[in-house]
Amino acid sequence: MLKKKELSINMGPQHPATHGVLRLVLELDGETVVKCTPHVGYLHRGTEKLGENRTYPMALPLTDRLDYVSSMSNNIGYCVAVERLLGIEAPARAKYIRTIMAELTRIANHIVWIATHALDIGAMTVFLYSMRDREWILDLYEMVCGARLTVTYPRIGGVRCDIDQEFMDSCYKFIEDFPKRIEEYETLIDQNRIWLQRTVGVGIISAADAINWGLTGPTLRGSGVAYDVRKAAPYDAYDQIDFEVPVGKNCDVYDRYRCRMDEFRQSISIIKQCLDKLPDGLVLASEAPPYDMPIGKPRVMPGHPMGEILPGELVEEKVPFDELYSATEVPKGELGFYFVNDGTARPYRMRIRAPSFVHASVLPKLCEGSLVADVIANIGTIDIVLGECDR
Amino acid sequence: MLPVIIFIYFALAMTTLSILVITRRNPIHSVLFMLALFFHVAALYLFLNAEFLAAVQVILYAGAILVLFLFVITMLNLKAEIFTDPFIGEWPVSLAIGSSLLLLIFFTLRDFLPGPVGTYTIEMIQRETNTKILGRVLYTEYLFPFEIASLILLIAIVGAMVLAKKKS
Amino acid sequence: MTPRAIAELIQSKFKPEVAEITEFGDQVSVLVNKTRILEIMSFLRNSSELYFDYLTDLCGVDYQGRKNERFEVVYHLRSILHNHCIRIKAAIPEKDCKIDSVVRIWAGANWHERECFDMYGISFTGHPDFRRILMPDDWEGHPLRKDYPLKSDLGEAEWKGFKEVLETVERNKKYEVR
Amino acid sequence: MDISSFYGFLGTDTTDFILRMIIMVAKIAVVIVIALLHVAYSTWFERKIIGHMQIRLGPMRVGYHGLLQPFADFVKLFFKEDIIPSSGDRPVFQLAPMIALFATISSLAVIPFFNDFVIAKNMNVGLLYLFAMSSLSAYGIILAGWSSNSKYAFLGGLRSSAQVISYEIALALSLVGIMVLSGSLNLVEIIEAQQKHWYGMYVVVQFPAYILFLICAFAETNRTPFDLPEAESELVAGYFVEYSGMRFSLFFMAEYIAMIIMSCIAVTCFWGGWTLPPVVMKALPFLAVVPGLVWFLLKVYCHLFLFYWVRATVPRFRYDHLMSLGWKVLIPLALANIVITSIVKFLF
Repeated sequence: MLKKKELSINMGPQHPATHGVLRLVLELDGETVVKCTPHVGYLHRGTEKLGENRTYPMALPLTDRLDYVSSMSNNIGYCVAVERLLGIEAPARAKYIRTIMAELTRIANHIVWIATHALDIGAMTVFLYSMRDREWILDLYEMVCGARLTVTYPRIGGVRCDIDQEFMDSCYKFIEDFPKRIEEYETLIDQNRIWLQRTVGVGIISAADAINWGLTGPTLRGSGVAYDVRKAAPYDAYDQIDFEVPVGKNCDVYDRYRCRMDEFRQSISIIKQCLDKLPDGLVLASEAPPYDMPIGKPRVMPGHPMGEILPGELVEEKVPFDELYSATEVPKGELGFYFVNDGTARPYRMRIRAPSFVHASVLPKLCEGSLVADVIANIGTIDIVLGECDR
Repeated sequence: MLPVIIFIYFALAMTTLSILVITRRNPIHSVLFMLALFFHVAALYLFLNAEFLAAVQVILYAGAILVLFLFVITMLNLKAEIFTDPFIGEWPVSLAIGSSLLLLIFFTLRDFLPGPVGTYTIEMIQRETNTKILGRVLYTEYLFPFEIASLILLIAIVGAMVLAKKKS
Repeated sequence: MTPRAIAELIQSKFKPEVAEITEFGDQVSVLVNKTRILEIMSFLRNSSELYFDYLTDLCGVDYQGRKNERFEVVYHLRSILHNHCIRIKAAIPEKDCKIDSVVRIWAGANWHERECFDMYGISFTGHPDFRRILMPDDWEGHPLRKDYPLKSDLGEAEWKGFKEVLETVERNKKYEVR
Repeated sequence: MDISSFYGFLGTDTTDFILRMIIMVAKIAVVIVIALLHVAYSTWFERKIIGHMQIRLGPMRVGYHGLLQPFADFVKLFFKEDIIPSSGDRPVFQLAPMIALFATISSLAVIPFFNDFVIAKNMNVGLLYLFAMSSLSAYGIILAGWSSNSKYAFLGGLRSSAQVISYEIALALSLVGIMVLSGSLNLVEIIEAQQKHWYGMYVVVQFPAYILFLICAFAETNRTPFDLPEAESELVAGYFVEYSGMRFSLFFMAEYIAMIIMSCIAVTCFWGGWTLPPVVMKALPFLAVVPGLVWFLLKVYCHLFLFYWVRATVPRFRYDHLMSLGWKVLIPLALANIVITSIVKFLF
C-alpha cells in the first residue's frame, strides 16, 4: 500500500533566500512545513578565539566581520564594552559622532533588510530603490574614514578622526531627503494587498514567547515589548537624545516590518538632534590605548602562577578576574560583549552575544505549521546575517 | 486514397499507443503515450467533421483529466514499481479472454450497417457550424439526459469534497 | 532592585549554594553550585520581585589551571519588567563536565547551550536537541578550551578531511574534459 | 484549417494540394521566425522597461543601448553545455521543453495578425484550440519538474500544474461572454463582430471579463504576481532549475511566446484585433492608410508592457491565496459575467 512520507527539502546553504549560508532542513507535507531544523556554522571563523589572542585594539577589526551589513554598530558595541572594562571615558564629541554613525548604520542595515525582505516576497523594485539609498550612506562612511563596508572607524576611547563640515552638510541633506525615500518604499508595498496577505498574520510570536526565546531588537519590539538597550541601559549620547521606541501589536511579520520602517524615522530624528547638538572638543580620549598596546603581566594574587602556568600544574586560589557584560542596540538587536579580563591587554574570554544567533534559533517555532512561502517571509523578518550568527 | 492511408495510420498508431500505455512500467511514460493517444483520437474526430469535439477532447481529457493523473502519479514514489514485472502471473488467461473478445467483435463487424442519414448532414453542419448544432441538440432534443449527466457530475463533486474534508 | 540586593536575596534564599559574590563596576556576579542550578533558576524566573524573564546570554568560560572547577557556565539574566539584571555563574569541574539544562525555563537557552557544549565540551542534561552547532558533527575537540591548539599540530601534514577531498579530486580526474 | 475542404480536394487535384501545402509551410515559417524575433526583442524590451522603472539602465553593452543583447544571449545559451541529471528520466527530461515550446508556438496558428492573415483561416473552434494548446503547456512544466529528479523542480511542477488547471477554467469562462456576444469561436469572426458596433471593441461592454482574463493570463503564463512555479526566492527557479543551455532557453521562449499569445488573445477578443473602432475611423479617416498590423502590434505591445509593469510593481502571491483567488473569486465572477451577458443579449 501507499505510505505517506514527508518530503524533506534542504533549503540552503546555497539558496537565494537564506541570506547567506543558513541551511534549513524542511520536512514538507504538501506545501506545509511539518518540521524545520536550522543548521548554522558554515561561516564559523572563530572570532571569539581570535579575540582572546589579540590585544583589545587589535581585536577591533574582527568585529567588522561579524555583521558585515552594519559593521559600524559592531565596532561601537565593542568599543563601548572595552571602554567600560578599562574605565575609559570617551569625549562628548566622540560620543555624539558615534551616535550619528550608529544611527546611520541602523538606516543602512534596515535598508538592506527591506531590500532583501521585499525581494524574497517578490517585490523586486524595492530592492533596487533601497540599494540606491544605501549607496549614499556608504558614501558618508567613505567621507569620514575612507572605507565603505568594513569601516573600523570607532576606536576604544573615541573615534578615529573628526568629521568635517562637508560630512555635516551631506548628512543634513541625507536626513532631509531620506523620509521621501521611505515613502517611496511604502507606496510600493505598504498598502499592497499581496504584501499584506503575505505578511499579516504570518510568523506570529507572542510577547511572552518572544521574551522567553531571547529575541531582541525590532524582532522583539514587533511583538509589543518596548525593550531597547538604548533606553534600558543608555550608552554614548543616547541618554541626551529624545527618541521613541516603536513597538508592534499583532506580533506578525507585518508589525515587525512597520517597526523597522518607524525606526527609519526615529533614526533620522536622532541623527538630526546629534548634528544640532554636536559639541566641540577632542574625538579621542587621552587615555585611549594605542595600537601597540603593551600586553602586560596577568594580574595575579601574590604567589599565584596563573600567568605562567606550567603543564600539569594546578592552582587552588581564585584569580581576581574582571568581568563585564556590555550590551548595545545594534540594528538587529542586542549585541552583547562579555569580557573576562585578567589584567593583560588581551581578553581572557571574549564572548559575543550575537542577535542573529538567537534569532535564527527561533526559526523552527515560527515556521512549523506554516507554508513554504512563509518560511521565506520568516527568514526575512528576523533579519539575520550569518557572519554574526556563526561568528 | 490519401484519406484511407491517413486513417490507417491513425488506426494503427492508436492501437500501438494503447498497447504501449498498458505495458510501460513507468506510469509517467504511460501517461505520455496516453497523451499522444488522445491527440490521435482528436484527429479522428476531425475526420468526422466534429472539430468542437476534437477541441473538447484535447481540453478536457488531455488538458485536465490527464494532468490530474500526472499530478497524482508524480507524487508517488515510483522506485519500486519501475522494477516490478509489468505482467501479472495469469497473463496467458487474460490474453486468451482478450483475443476471444476481439474475435467476437471481428465477426460482428461483418453485419455492420451504416445508419440512415438524419437531419444533421455534413452539409448542414458545415453551414451552421459544429458548435451551434451541438448546442442546439444538447439543449433541446437531449436536454433531459444532459441535465441528468450534470447532476451525476455534481454528486461526484460533492462526494469528492466530503472525502477531502473528512480528515480535518 | 540593585544587583547587589538581588545577589543578597539569592544568598539568603540559597545559603549553602552560593559560593561567592563578586562585583565589577555596577555588575554583580553570583557564583553558585551547579547541583541545584535548575532550582535557583526557576526561583529567579518565577518569583514576582525578581522575575528574570529574559536570558540575555549563556556562555562558558575556561579557567584552565584551577584545581577543581575548570569551567564556568555564565548566565546573564535580565528582567524586562523590572529592568534589572544579574550574572549567575555555575562552576563545573573538568571530571564531571555536565550541568542541568535551563531550556525548560528559557527556550532561548537552546542554542546557547549547544554552543557552550560545542566550544567547551560541557554537557547539558535534559536538553531537547543536544548536538554540536557551529563546528561540523565529526569535529574533534572543543575549540574555545584554553588547551586547544591555536595551530595545527599536524605540521606540514594535511588535515584528514582535506586529504579525502584531494583523493576524490584525483579519482575524478578521469572525467575531466581536456 | 477546415478539414472538410481538405478532405474534398485531396482526391481531385494533387498539384493544388501540394501548392497549398507549400504556401502553408511558408506562412508557418514566416510566422514562427517573426514570432521568435519578437520573443528576442520582448526580452530586451522587458529588461529595458524594468531597468528604467528600477532606476537603472538595463542592457547597455552589446550594440547601441544593448540592442544586440538578445543575440548575445542566444549565442551564449546555444553554446552552453547541456546538462542532464544522471538520475533523472532522460527521455522525458529532453522531451519536456519541446512540449512546452510546441504547445505555445502552435497557438500562433489561429491568431489573426492582420486583415486576412491567419495560418489556419477557417478554424471554427479557434478559441477552443487556443485553450487546448495553453492547457497542454502544463505538461512541459510538470514533466520537467518530475524528470529532473530534484525536489525544488518537483515542487515547482506541482504548483504549476495545480495553478494552470485552476486558472484554465476561469480563463475559458471569462471569454464565454465574448463568444455569446459574437456568436462564434472563430477569431476572425469575433473581430468582424466587433466592427458591427460603433465602439468596435468588446472591452467596452465586457470590461469585467477583460480584467478577469488579464488576471488569468498572468497566472497561465506564470508571470508575477503568479510566478510561484518559478519563485526564485523559494524554489530557486522552480521546474527548470536543472535545465541549462538550449533546453533552458526553450522554456524561456515558451514563456515569452505564451505572453505574446495571451496578449494577442486579449487584443483579438477585447480590443478589436487589427481594426480600429468605427467611431474613430469615421472621425479620423486618414488613419485608414496605416496598415492593420501596426495597430495589432501596438495593442500587443501595450499588453506586454503591462506584463512588465506588473512584474516591477507587485510582490508574489502565496500558494493558498492563489488557489482561493482562482476558485473563490475569479470563477464565480466569470460565471456571473456569463449569466449577465446572456440575459442582456437575450433581452436586447
